[in-house]
Formats: sequence, C-alpha cells, structure tokens
Amino acid sequence: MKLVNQMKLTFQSRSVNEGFARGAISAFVATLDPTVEEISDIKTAVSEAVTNCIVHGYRDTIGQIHVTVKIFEDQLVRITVRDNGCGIEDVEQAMQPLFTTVHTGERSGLGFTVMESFMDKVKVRSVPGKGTTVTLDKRIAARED
Amino acid sequence: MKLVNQMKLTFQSRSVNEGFARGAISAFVATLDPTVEEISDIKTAVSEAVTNCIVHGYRDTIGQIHVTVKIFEDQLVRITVRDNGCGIEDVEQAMQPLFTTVHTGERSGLGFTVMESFMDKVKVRSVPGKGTTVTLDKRIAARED
Amino acid sequence: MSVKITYDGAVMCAALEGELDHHVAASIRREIDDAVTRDKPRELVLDFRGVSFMDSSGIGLVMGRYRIQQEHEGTLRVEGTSPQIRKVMRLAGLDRLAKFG
Amino acid sequence: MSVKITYDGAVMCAALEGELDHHVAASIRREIDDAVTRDKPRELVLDFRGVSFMDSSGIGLVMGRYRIQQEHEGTLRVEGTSPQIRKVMRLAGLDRLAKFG
Ligand SMILES: Nc1ncnc2c1ncn2[C@@H]1O[C@H](COP(=O)(O)OP(=O)(O)O)[C@@H](O)[C@H]1O
Ligand SMILES: Nc1ncnc2c1ncn2[C@@H]1O[C@H](COP(=O)(O)OP(=O)(O)O)[C@@H](O)[C@H]1O
Repeated sequence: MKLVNQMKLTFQSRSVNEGFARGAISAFVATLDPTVEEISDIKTAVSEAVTNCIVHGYRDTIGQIHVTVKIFEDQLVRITVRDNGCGIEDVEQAMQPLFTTVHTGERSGLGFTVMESFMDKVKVRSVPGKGTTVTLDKRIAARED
Repeated sequence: MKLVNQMKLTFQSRSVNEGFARGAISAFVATLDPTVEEISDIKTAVSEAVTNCIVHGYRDTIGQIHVTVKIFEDQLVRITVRDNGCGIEDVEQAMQPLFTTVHTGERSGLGFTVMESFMDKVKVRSVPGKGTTVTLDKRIAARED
Repeated sequence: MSVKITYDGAVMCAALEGELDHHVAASIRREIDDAVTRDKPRELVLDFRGVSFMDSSGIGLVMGRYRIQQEHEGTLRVEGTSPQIRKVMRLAGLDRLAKFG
Repeated sequence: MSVKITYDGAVMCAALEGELDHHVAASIRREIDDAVTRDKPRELVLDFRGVSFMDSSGIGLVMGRYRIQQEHEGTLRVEGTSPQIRKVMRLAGLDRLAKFG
C-alpha cells in the first residue's frame, strides 16, 4: 500500500482538546474531498477514541495523547489514537456493547460500538499499565467531478 | 508565564496540507473562544509561514514541517512553524516588504509583512543549510459572557 | 456548547447549541436537571437543532433525562437531530425510549 | 477552490469559491488567463463572494490579472471581499490599483 500523505499530532489529555482533535483530524481528511457523512463518521469515531484516553486511560491525571493519520492510495484513511495510560485488562470484554467501568451513568459503554459502526475496521492493542492504541480504518469513496 | 495547554503537529511539505495546517491550528486556538477576526488573523499568518516552508524551505523536495502551539495564561498564543530546509542567508532582508527570491510573479514578497501585521510579534531564526523557525505570538482578548 | 431553557405551559424546552461531547456533557446535564427537578414539567423537549455534533457522551444526556421524567410521570421528546446524531442515538436504542420529531 | 466564468456583454466575471492559497493559486490563475487572453474583456470582475480565506498567494492573482487587463486597455474590478481579504489586499496596496465594490 502506497502512502500518499501523513501527519502526526500530540496534545494533552484535557477534555477541552476533544473538539480540537476532531477539528484537526477532519481538516486533514478534508484534503481527500470526503462527503459530509464520511467526515462526520470519522469525527464521531475519533471523538470516542480521544475521549477514552482522557476519561479512562489517564483518568485523573494529564498525559500526552498521540494521533497519527495516514492516507494510502485508494483513499484509505488509517488513524491511530494512543495513550500511555492505565491500559485495558480484557480488550474483548471492553469492546462489548454497553460494557463500561464507569458506573455513574455518565458513560454509556457504547464508545467502541460507535467506532465499529462508523468506521470500516477498528483494532485495539493495549498493555495494562503501559497504554492503549486504537487503530481506525475507513476508505473514502472516490468522487467523480 | 504559566503554560495552560499545548499541542505539536508534524506533516509533510505538500501544498495540499496548507489548508490542513490552518484548520488544525485554528481548531486548537478555538478552545480560547476567540473572535472571528482573531481566528482569521491567526489562520492568515500560519498560512504564510507554512507556505514558506513548502515553497522556499523545501522547494522541490518533500520534507517535514513541525508546528507547535502553546497557550499561556492571559490567553497568549505562541505558534512555532519549523522546517529543516535550505534556511535564509539574510533574515533582515527577507523580512523587507516586497522582497522575494521567486521572480515568476507568483510570490508577492509580502508573506512576512502579512505575518507581522496580523500577529502581535514575529520572530525568525534561520541557519542556512539547516532550516528556519518562525515564532508567531498573539494575545486573544478575554471575552465577557 | 450552551443550553437555553424556555417554557410553554407545562412543556419545558431545552435548546442545545454547539458540539455535545464529554467536555461539555456534565455541565449541560446539570443545567437541565436543575430546572427539571424544580419544575417537574409534564413534557421535556430536548431541541437538537443547534447541535452540530454529538458522540456517545450525548447518549447519557438523553437516557438520564428520560429516567428523571419517568420519576414524575413526565414524557421526553427529542427534536431536530441531524443524520449524524440520529445514527448515534439509534445505536443506543434511544429511538425506542423517547418520542422523536 | 473553483472558478466559474460568465459573460455579460464585454464584461467577464470570474466567480471564485473556496479558500485561495498557494495550493490552488496557479490553477485558478491559469483558468482565468485562458479566458482573458482569448476574449480580451473590456472589464474583468473578480468576484470574491464565495472566497472564505485568502493569504498573500492571492495578491499575485489580482496583481497579474490587473497587468493583463492593462495590456489590452481593459479594467479590473474586485467584488465581494470579506474583511479578512480586504486586510490582505490593502496591505499590498491593491485598493489603489483595481476598482473595488
Ligand atoms: N484508552 C483507554 N484506556 C483504558 N481503558 C479504556 C480505554 N478505552 C476504553 N477503555 C475501557 O473500555 C471500556 C469501554 O469503553 P467504551 O466502549 O468506549 O465505553 P465508555 O467510554 O462509555 O465506558 C471503558 O469503560 C474502559 O474501561
Ligand atoms: N521557510 C523558509 N525557508 C527558506 N527561505 C524562506 C523561508 N521563508 C521565507 N524565505 C525567504 O524569504 C523571502 C521572503 O518571504 P515572504 O515575505 O514570505 O515572501 P514570498 O514568500 O512571497 O517570497 C522568500 O522569498 C524566501 O527567499
């Protein structure tokens, strides 16, 4: 797969940066001239992944969140969102719809479910105590002008 | 000066990324709730600095452009735009209005002039053969809600 | 994100504006709940016309307000959702809880 | 960014749409020049109503089209500029070259 364009982004795990991350990533994907639906699918999935780093990965601390976006030929977009936070003990369980470790009613346990239904492919690698990397793939349809 | 928030961005010196850089940086500054004028001033200055890396710094090659944005207390925004390109022999001359080394009529020689009139402060550090770093400062006015 | 609360008889309308994510969800929830627990409206309308983005953080907002309305036998209506927001709400089955449209 | 060229008698109008930066400037310039050198309009109107952003890369666009119009004794008018765009154009003294408004 030939790499066409890429960017790398690092920012602090402050909740005010959730909107920034959505904006930055969609500005990069916008170079492919996606549809409104494609861009809002990507924004939604990215928002879930970044929020998880803030809420779960770093919980009550401030750490760095690392995002990469790669664009391959055939308009495949590959996004990674990485934290060096607490990690996930059981990834399979964490990805179950409605599963959440926050029991205040604030989190719905649907973050991974949203990512999976808004993107073509979702991969999670996590090492407890080390951190979590979520990889999100989506192919942007070619537009005829 | 206390640092309140920061981000770091790296991307390739392709002209398609000029719009991305504007979008990403203004999404970060947007966390300060700036006015339309403040945000478009910053977008304009950033566009000049990034375009210079692409057009002059890396000329006919593709290199990496590094951007940092720091937000200090009192809403001071400090942006650095760095390339590892050809560098500038005489910075003072380069910053003169209308001075340009491109004589095809495409460049106006007003890039630094635009940066200086749209931002509060502009600093240029350059080492010929090593690269150029432009630092752009602007204080965002506090809003009463 | 901001919320503006207005009344039409026993109907309370909370008009949301901006992007609804984790960063703003807690304060929006608090603002609505202050009014709802005080006034116990017969119907609560969540007006999403001004909401340009919502992720799963917005699900708890709708779900929780549905429960509070149930406690005093009130109803919940959700209005003005964009296709992106409807997609998130449907995933959570919210269309089977609240009245839509 | 795109450009749409229309005619009203001897007046040619080039309506720009999108963000005018270095990335798009060359192709936009080419498109306008193809039409202008062929048709030599008495007046060329650059319509900026659809332009949401412009940096100094747009200065050459206006300046160069002004020169080409001069060659065949035509005039240039610039229309629909936002405050941000006017600020950039004024810095370059374009308001003293072309007719505005
Ligand atoms: N980056 C992360 N670091 C640590 N734990 C995580 C991370 N992302 C997700 N998790 C775990 O997976 C669970 C499910 O995540 P998700 O489906 O997004 O639902 P929610 O965020 O609503 O809890 C979380 O409750 C948390 O325990
Ligand atoms: N990042 C850079 N790397 C190398 N040279 C640069 C860089 N930025 C500016 N310059 C030099 O400074 C000159 C003036 O820059 P500027 O005022 O932006 O005008 P313009 O880009 O229109 O030429 C350029 O023509 C170039 O020679």
